[in-house]
Amino acid sequence: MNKNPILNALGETLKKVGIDKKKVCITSDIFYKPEDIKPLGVDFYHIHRGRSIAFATGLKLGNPALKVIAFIGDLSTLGGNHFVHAGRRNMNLVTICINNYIYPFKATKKPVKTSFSTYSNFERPFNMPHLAKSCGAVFVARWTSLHTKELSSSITKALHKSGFSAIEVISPGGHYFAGIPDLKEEPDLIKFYYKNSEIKNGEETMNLEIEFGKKIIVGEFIDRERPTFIDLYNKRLSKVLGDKFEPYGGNRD
Amino acid sequence: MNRMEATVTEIRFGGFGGQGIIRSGIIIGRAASIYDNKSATMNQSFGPEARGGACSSQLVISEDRVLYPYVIRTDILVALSQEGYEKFVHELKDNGKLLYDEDLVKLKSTKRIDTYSIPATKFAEELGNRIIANVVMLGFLTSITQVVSKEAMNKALPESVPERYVELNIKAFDKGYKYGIEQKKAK
Amino acid sequence: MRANPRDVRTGILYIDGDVAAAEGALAAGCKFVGGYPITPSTEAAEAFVRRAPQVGAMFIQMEDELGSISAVMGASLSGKKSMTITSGPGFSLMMETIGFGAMLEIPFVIINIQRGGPSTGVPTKTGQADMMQARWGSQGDYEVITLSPDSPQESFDFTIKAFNLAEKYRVPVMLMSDECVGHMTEKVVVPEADKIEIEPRRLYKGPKDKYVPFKPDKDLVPPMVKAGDGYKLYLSALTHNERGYPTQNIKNSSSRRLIDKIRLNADDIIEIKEEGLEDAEVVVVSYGITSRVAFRAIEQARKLGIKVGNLRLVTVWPFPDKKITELSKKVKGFVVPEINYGQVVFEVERCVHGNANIILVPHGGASVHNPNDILTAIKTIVKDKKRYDGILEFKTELELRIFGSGDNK
Amino acid sequence: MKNETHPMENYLRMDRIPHIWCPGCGIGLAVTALVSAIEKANLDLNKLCVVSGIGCTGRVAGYIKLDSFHTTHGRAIPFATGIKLANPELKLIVVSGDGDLISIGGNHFIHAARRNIDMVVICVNNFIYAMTGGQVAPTTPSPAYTTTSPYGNFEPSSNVPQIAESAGAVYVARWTALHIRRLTNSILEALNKPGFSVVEVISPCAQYYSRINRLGDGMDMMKFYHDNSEIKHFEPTDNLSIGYQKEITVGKFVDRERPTYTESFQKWLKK
Repeated sequence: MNKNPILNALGETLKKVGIDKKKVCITSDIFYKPEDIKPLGVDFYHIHRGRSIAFATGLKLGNPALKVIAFIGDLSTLGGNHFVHAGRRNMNLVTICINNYIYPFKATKKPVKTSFSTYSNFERPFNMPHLAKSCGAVFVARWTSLHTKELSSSITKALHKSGFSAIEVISPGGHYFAGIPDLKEEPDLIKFYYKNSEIKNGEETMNLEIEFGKKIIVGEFIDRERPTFIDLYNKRLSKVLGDKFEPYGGNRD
Repeated sequence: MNRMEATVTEIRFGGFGGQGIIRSGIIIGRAASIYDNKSATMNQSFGPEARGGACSSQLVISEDRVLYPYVIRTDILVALSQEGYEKFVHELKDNGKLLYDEDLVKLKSTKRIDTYSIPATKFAEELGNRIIANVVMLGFLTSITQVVSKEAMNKALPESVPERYVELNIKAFDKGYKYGIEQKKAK
Repeated sequence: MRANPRDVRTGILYIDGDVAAAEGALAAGCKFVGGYPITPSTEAAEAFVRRAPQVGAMFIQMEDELGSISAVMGASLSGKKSMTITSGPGFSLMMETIGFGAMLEIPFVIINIQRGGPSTGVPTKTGQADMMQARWGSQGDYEVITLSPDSPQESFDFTIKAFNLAEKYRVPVMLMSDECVGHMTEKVVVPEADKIEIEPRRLYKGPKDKYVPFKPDKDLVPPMVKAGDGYKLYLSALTHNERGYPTQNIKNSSSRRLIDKIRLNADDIIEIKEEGLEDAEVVVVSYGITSRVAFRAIEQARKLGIKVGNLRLVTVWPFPDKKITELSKKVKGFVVPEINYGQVVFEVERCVHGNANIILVPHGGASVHNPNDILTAIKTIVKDKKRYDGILEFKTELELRIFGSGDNK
Repeated sequence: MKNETHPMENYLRMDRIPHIWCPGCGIGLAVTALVSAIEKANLDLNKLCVVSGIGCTGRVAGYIKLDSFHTTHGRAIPFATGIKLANPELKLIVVSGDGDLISIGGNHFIHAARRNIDMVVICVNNFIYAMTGGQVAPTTPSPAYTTTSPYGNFEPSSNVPQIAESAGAVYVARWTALHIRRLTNSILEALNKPGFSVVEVISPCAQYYSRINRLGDGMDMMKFYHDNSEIKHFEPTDNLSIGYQKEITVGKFVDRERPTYTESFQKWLKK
């Protein structure tokens, strides 16, 4: 049992998913400790901030036989562009966006403070599922980190899909916080989000904005088919070059 | 700055984008360096200046290794546009050779330099495609200046153009070459 | 190991330096390029992408330079020889990831076709002012290898060499070319594949459960494994120990080894081309296109009876400290021409230890030196009886014309 | 004739004319529309800034006689953000190309839209990187040829209005370089609207995109726009992707209200 609920869900998934664990690689711009990662039995790459998806793109193109899961924690700052373009290309990756953005909720009574925004946060967060859908993701879901079973099931689906999948996980990291009167402990906060969520599978992504005082809508929203980058590459090049072209498969040895 | 190599020929091509100005430099450079066993360094204009409007390329041919890669005082200027002529004629050496398309360039002065004219674009049109005017000019250049051998050009030309245009290009080259011989005799 | 005939376009080609670098990469077995358009390097990417599908290589034009170099990191760890192609502004954007690559000892090559700067600068004209940035542009302490070609032929040869060094030492290797070489078209001889020596990936061969990711071999370089081979890798660019696990104990980390694997192997890595150094009274130290222009001045000086030695830095980093120090004890002085206002010349000064005079022949970029300027600098060294402190900066003919003689002599 | 002046002389740096754009290029038309809109908007010219990135369209800032900034590649929007936040009185106009705004600048684009920073972004989309000689762009439709897609582009292309809408822009429109009057109106509306507005201008690139793909010159492209563009106001942005030589849907797609960054900031400050 992993202490981190998301890694825990991922561990459960990998046990049952029916994919060779050897071929699974995790890239992440969030730091996870070796002892948390080792039990998963997969390759793990801790990438500098914001470049997890770009790195994962290289890993996947370097060896298309790999199943690459890209954790991103910093979509809200550095890596947004790679997300948008990997979605457009339909790069065959599973991205798990850890949303630790800090929202003001009614229950907290006072606005939330972070070290950067001393006057509390007035910026609006992304509607990540909507952005993911707009840029072309084939599978889009959102859960809080306490929706272990649902999250695990979504990751399973994503791993079996071919194309760009985006799963948003609402999981505020406690140590980023300062000055929330009612919610001092991290688990409390996660529970708070869990309680304030509502499952609406298939909801229009446009309506998934996380707003002050409203429930967070979670669920699976998009599940569609689009040819992946490598599919399109092979199709186009075979068409133009004919027999001269050997479909790209990387080193499958 | 003066070029210190004695055995160097510097060539400048001036014209418009789309006239094959850069390709001309490549063909002669290839002929000289691969088949005539000399050294030839080709440079071209880049950036906004290389688009749509004016276009130029420069070629330094030497018996030894070309050390300074740009032209300093040109021996030969090939002008396929009025602008190409006006912009570069000043860098021609005394008694340098100016080769130009007589329908596209109007000379302002012939002092100091040797001039050779050819209706290259007209010839190209007669052969069926004005796009090969530069190759007519290359034939003319080869016979007038002998900076490369005809044999080398005969080998380099087919390698430098799409296969289906090889025959047309050879015709164009020969046309220019012959015209050059006639002009030389006439002089 | 020899090159794969499928990858090598054997023959005598007439191509520019950018294309030659792309051909060199293909010949070296490069199978992945992540790139982004930037003048004057784009021709290299264009040449690579045309050939890529026929040799089983992948080219992806990423959304920016941050993306392209990050993808290169991933592809290299997947087992593909990988590179990116860029110029000044893109090179600056890549810096963070170059440090990442150095830290995780990822073999990869960067082709930097330098242009005039700073910032957007003169995109279509030449410069050599990224040399210091190439060395330590990313944060922290690390070593890299750079090579500087002076012609399309060398662009081809040195790109192969760059890949070989990258694989051998698991280090970022940069081909510090420039616009002049990149856009210059010349004859390039591409040999038969079996004449091209290729360094294979340094793969770990021991038992799977005994693999320790950063445990070095005798030459201080650790062997690698590929992603997805079942080694349960844990790689982090945090300061890490042999296992790859984060540590704050610098003594147990790889930090020192990142430096040592280059410095202690410097004799094997450094390549210089020297000529006429035995009895030289003046030595011209140069690299890249400048060394070619400088050679014209050297020839001329010799005709005047001056004993000039020629020292070409093929690898600028690591720098040939020992060689320069040794020479400094014998010669009157050094002339260092470079297309910037003084970068590598400070390295020369460091190694000369005040033993000889040094004249910098600077150049603001957008063109190459006038050989006459270098010749004048050579003559000045010979004439001078006095020993100067520091570096004497030479005013070129052009600068004199524009700014007057000033207080420099 | 001597006394005749160029009608746009007050707005252009006439000393820098002729401009560098090739014959048949549509960027000049976008500039004309922008200048007309500025003229109609009747704004204080001293409070207007034009910011451009790198590329052909990046040169726009260099020709407009306002406070104008030619910045680094992809960074026009964050640069403009800085100006706006330092002095909220100023009106910011960002004019740049598809490569600059959507590819390398994509992150800034979506974040500025998310924050709803008050600025007008004019994205001139010519489907290609023209300044560097014709490389594939995220907007290049499949299977168009470019120098880095020599076998035809196989990547799906970006749908600029959709990205803008999903990231949070309050005003999104698209016109071709042919719809000069409507384009002018859209820019005018955007200038008068607080918040992040995006106006996409589909523009011919006669020198690279058209030449590589054999689509004729600028006039041929204009004719193509004439025959193949359809005005559909408030069309859902999902339907706005542009296929190769396929119909182009133009119009005003989004016009909504959201508090701008500065407004939200002020509100929080008061709290």
